[in-house]
Amino acid sequence: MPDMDKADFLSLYRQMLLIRRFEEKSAEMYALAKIAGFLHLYIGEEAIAVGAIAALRPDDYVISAYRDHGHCLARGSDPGKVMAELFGKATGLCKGKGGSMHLVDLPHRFMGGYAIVGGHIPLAAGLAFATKYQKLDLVTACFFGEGAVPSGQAHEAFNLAALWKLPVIFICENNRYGMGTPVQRAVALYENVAEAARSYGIKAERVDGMDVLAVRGLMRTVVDQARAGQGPFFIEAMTYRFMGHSMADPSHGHYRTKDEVEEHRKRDPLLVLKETILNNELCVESDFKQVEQDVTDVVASAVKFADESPFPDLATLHHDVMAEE
Amino acid sequence: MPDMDKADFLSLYRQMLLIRRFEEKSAEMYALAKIAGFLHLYIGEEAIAVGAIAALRPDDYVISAYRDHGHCLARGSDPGKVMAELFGKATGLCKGKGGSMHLVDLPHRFMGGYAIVGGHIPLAAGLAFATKYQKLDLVTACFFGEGAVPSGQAHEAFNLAALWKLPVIFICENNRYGMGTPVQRAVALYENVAEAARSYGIKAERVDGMDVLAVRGLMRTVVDQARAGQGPFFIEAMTYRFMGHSMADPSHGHYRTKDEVEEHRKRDPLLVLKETILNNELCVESDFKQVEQDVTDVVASAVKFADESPFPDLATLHHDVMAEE
Amino acid sequence: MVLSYRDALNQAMREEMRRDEKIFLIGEEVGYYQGAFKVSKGFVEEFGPQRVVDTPITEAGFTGLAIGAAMAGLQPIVELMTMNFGIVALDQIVNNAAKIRYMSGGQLSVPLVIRGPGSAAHQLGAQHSQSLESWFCHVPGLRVVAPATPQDAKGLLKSAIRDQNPVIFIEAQLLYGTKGEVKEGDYTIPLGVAEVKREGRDVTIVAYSKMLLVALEAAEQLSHEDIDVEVIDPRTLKPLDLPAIVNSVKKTGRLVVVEEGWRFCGLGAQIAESVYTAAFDYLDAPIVRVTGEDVPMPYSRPLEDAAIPDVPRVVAAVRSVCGVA
Amino acid sequence: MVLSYRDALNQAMREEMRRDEKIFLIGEEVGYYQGAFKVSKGFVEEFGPQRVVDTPITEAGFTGLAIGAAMAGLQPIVELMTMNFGIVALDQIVNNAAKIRYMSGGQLSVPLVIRGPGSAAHQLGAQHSQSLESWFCHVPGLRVVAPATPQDAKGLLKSAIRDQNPVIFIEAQLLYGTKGEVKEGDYTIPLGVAEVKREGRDVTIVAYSKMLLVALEAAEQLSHEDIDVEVIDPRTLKPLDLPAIVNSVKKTGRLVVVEEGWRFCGLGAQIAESVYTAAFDYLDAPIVRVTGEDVPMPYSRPLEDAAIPDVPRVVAAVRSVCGVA
Ligand SMILES: Cc1ncc(C[n+]2csc(CCOP(=O)(O)OP(=O)(O)O)c2C)c(N)n1
Ligand SMILES: Cc1ncc(C[n+]2csc(CCOP(=O)(O)OP(=O)(O)O)c2C)c(N)n1
Ligand SMILES: [Mg+2]
Ligand SMILES: [Mg+2]
Repeated sequence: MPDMDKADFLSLYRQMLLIRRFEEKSAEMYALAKIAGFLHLYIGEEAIAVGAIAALRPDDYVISAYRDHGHCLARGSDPGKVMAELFGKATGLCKGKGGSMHLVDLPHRFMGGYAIVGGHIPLAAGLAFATKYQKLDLVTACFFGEGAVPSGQAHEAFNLAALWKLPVIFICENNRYGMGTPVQRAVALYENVAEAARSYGIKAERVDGMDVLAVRGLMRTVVDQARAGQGPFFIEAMTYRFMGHSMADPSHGHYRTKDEVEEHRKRDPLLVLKETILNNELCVESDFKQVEQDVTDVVASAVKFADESPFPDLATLHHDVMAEE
Repeated sequence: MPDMDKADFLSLYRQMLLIRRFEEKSAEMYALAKIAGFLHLYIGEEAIAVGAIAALRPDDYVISAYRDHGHCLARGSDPGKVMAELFGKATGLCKGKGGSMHLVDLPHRFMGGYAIVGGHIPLAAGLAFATKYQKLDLVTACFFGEGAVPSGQAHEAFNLAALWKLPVIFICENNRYGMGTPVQRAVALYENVAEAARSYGIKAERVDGMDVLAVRGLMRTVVDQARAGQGPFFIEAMTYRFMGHSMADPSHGHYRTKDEVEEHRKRDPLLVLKETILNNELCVESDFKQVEQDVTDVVASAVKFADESPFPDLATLHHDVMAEE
Repeated sequence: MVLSYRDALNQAMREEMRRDEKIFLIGEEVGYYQGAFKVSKGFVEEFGPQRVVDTPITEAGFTGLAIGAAMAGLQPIVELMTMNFGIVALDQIVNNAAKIRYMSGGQLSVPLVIRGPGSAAHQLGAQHSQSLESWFCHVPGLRVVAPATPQDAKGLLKSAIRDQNPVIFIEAQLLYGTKGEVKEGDYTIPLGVAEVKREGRDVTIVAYSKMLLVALEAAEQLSHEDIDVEVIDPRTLKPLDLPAIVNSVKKTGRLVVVEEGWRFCGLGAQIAESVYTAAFDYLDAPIVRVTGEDVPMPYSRPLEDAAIPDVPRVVAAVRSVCGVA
Repeated sequence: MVLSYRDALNQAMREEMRRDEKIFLIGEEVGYYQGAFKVSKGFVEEFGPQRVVDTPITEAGFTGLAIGAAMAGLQPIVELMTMNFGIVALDQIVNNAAKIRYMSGGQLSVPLVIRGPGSAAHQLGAQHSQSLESWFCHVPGLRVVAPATPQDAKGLLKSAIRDQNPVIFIEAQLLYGTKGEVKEGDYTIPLGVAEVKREGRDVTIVAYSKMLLVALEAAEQLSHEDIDVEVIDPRTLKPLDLPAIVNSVKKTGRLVVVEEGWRFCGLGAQIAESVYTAAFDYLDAPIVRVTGEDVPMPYSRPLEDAAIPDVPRVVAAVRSVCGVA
């Protein structure tokens, strides 16, 4: 590794750990009924959001599906505001109107989480279309699961992006399952879901989605290309979700075994990075302890902030429906 | 050519000529306002419907888009009933309720023309699903234009057909234009639209859609495979429409030149087959004259039948909406 | 016997699938996962994966496929994981399922049930909390059913499955766990027939699906104020049993219509308009509608509660229509 | 100056596009083909292909793309070749365009116009002849506009383009060729304001789009029978200018609502219900609706004519509401 830098590596580690602890806390809060609705945790997949977003500029666009806490936090959103949104509080990112699946943070160019599988992929093409139209050298990163790949909306967007050479990077988080359906039963060419993009002439590459450095490395190359006007790219990041599909779903059961989950947990992205750091003697255990402590504090105050915040005033129910109000 | 047979070749010629003359007459009748609405002629593309359908059994399913007269006639529908449908008469295939874009002839297993681009492709997968479910050795042939290839509904259907190995043959009539849009501006990988299917692991081949024998030849192989349970196939038949997109559109103009049209007319599928027949000395000119005469008579009586038929009784307006009526 | 709404649906499908091999169930997670809401528990074990078909996340594709299968003689039951996803399949539902019989002049049939939960649960956010029955009801060629009780759910689902028309069958996530007395054995309830769920003489409430429970609770409360409420559940929304409603209104002279969906162009507007026309001279006061608020569903619980009709609002509406402060 | 409806739309877009570079036009055949109905004649020549963007046949894809572009600060005008194709883009329109402002707590805006011809032309068949305004009107977050005259078309389209909300702008194929006086220069007509198109004292007709012309003609005929009809065109369907309608009804005591779309759950039901509620005591007779028949549109001309409101039917409705045989 050429430019190994303690601060840099620790920062990646910290971001991933923040997501991990944030998600664990969310699960706790869900159990306490502080959070409700569908809650999809990003645990196990942190390296993708953190690695990919680390390669972006702050003014690039990011958009995601409903499993979006990780992308939002990696983008730099205030954990307190994110947690407050999950609590449905007035101080939440979206004033409590969006919720877990619809986080939006415009100042951080996080353009939203969307809950119709495949439905946000055309939006990503549109963000990229706009930056090209405006002659800005921005790129758009669009995250989705492998379950979205067969959806018609994804394909229509791939075709438009390819046809018009839009600076959009499609990042497929292949965690092998869409809810309970293994990719083998969802995508005809399941061993190579990137063929979906290649059939539009979009260049595509697979990456180890458990390795934050690998993700960032590939992403840096790809972002440079897209920024230089070479059109879209498709990244298939191989990963695994350690928890159930949502809080309504056990981590294993009908569709996968406990053993399978345990097996994948061995390549926990936090462990993978930590190992690299330790192998290269960049840090010592106490550095990690410090990060752990920091992150724990951040999450704790996020919860405190969310908990102490007020619910939205009922008068706001009809606000933000139309522009004039 | 192994099995050259005069009767066989003349029959193919006759079918293509029937479509040609039928379409020309439809255009005339449109000018006389006997036919209205959108009328999409199949002139120039006859070899595909005739060649492909010649490889089918009578109980196989056929389904098409809105440019459907050719498929319907090639399937054996009574030209009188087809013309009557275009006239909106009670004696039409669909009692005047369908019209040019929505011909249906169940006894001939012509399962319909559909007017939402891409929308009938899932139906084709469904017909094939049903025959497989019923353990029948039937195949389904599904025709559509290259303009439908980027549509999301097409892709969703391709994926399902591939995943479940359905006996459906997708026949893309690549006439290079979707209305006024050349394929180069519609399909990212325009030089090889079959990649759309290959990305699902569907085998695909290109064929000269002006050569009825070539179409039938490929189709025979493919039908055998599908019938034997080898799953879907995608045929890209290269063709050209000699007329405008519909009667509202001139044959050349904004989007293509007269020269281009003339160039393609040199490979008129009728000429191509006739040349083969003559080169092989299977027929003499008088044979063709006879066919021409037959076909002219058939079309004339189709028009007569349509013209003399009554319009639907207004009482039928509310019939056929629901099953019970 | 006492059954949950979920089990009633399960029984209905199970009995019908045992009766007729042409019936199959298709949708996301209906098989090995046992249904996202466990409605098809045990099905794949009993009927096998041929008849309990898990799909990729491609609603347009598999709904279209089911329609095609119905055209070829099968009787599909399509489970939409939630009715919200009907939007991406709407072209198939409206342009194919609903119109194919008519366009073909009665040649083709589409005996099909599309079922799944409509309306809001708790805090699922704007894209997952819609009540779209008014859209479906608008379309000729569809039947729309929305049972509120386990007994109705079972009897109506069996009728829907046996019906030769496409039926949209709207369940509710919050009803799945509710319990009620269900007749023994193989019974059906005819489509298109309302039921008086509570007799009364002062005022009529029309309510369906989840809102029936709200209406009944309101009626109960109002009985303590000496307001005697008649509650009618149309059960089938289209065709609507208008005579049953009008009969009741002729008796009571007052009508409150409750629906969870958006107010503007909601089904309640149609019910009200129909009743005004049919019973203008019997109405002692303008009809009052209690509806969902005209906002995308907010995530935050207090806002969500404010957006959905509840018992106090129905009580207030009844009081107002009765001229009681 | 006298302009056709088509030219009025052309001028509106042209003037706005000259004014603001953020505005672009996107859709099928809008560029080199000059628009399927020639509404964008000369545009690609004046503004270039960057701002007049021809698309493949992927309405979900390019509508979504336009929404994304709007989120990033552009002001797209999406031309749907016909409003029927809005169905395949409906998820984008309803779940994204209409909800993004709300879900983001007001952070994001989607300033977007989606325009194209709604309603039937002549004999286009069941899939191409729909009037879907009631669906769009049902959805919070959208404005819906349907001008009937060239003057309104121009002024309202300019307002729609300047509006910061998503606007569904419904034209009509059969109106494109109609002519009328249009104000000179850069004027706008505010959204949400109805216009009395003809004053009268005996009865009010509410009609919009194509049906306004039918209503005015009926009013003219009725004037010879000494029935003095007031005709109101809401022009904007949502938000509906209810006060204007109610004012008129308070004067005339009688109301006929004309719409071309299907009756059940049509917009007319909502208009009627709103008027009943707001003016119950002023109504001398039940409101009468004249609507399209509840059937998929038949192709045959006599059947089609029977399915669409015409002058005799409106005349008969007015007579009946006035108690004249
Ligand atoms: C159009 C649509 N259909 C169904 C759903 C229900 N649903 C939500 S998430 C999901 C699985 C998605 O899997 P994948 O895309 O792989 O993402 P992951 O959850 O694995 O991150 C399904 C079926 C939906 N939200 N949208
Ligand atoms: C979803 C949809 N969008 C737009 C149209 C309008 N339209 C009808 S035919 C056509 C072009 C189709 O081209 P292609 O598929 O190549 O078939 P061809 O007409 O060349 O046979 C278009 C855009 C439509 N019918 N459906
Ligand atoms: Mg997944
Ligand atoms: Mg074509």
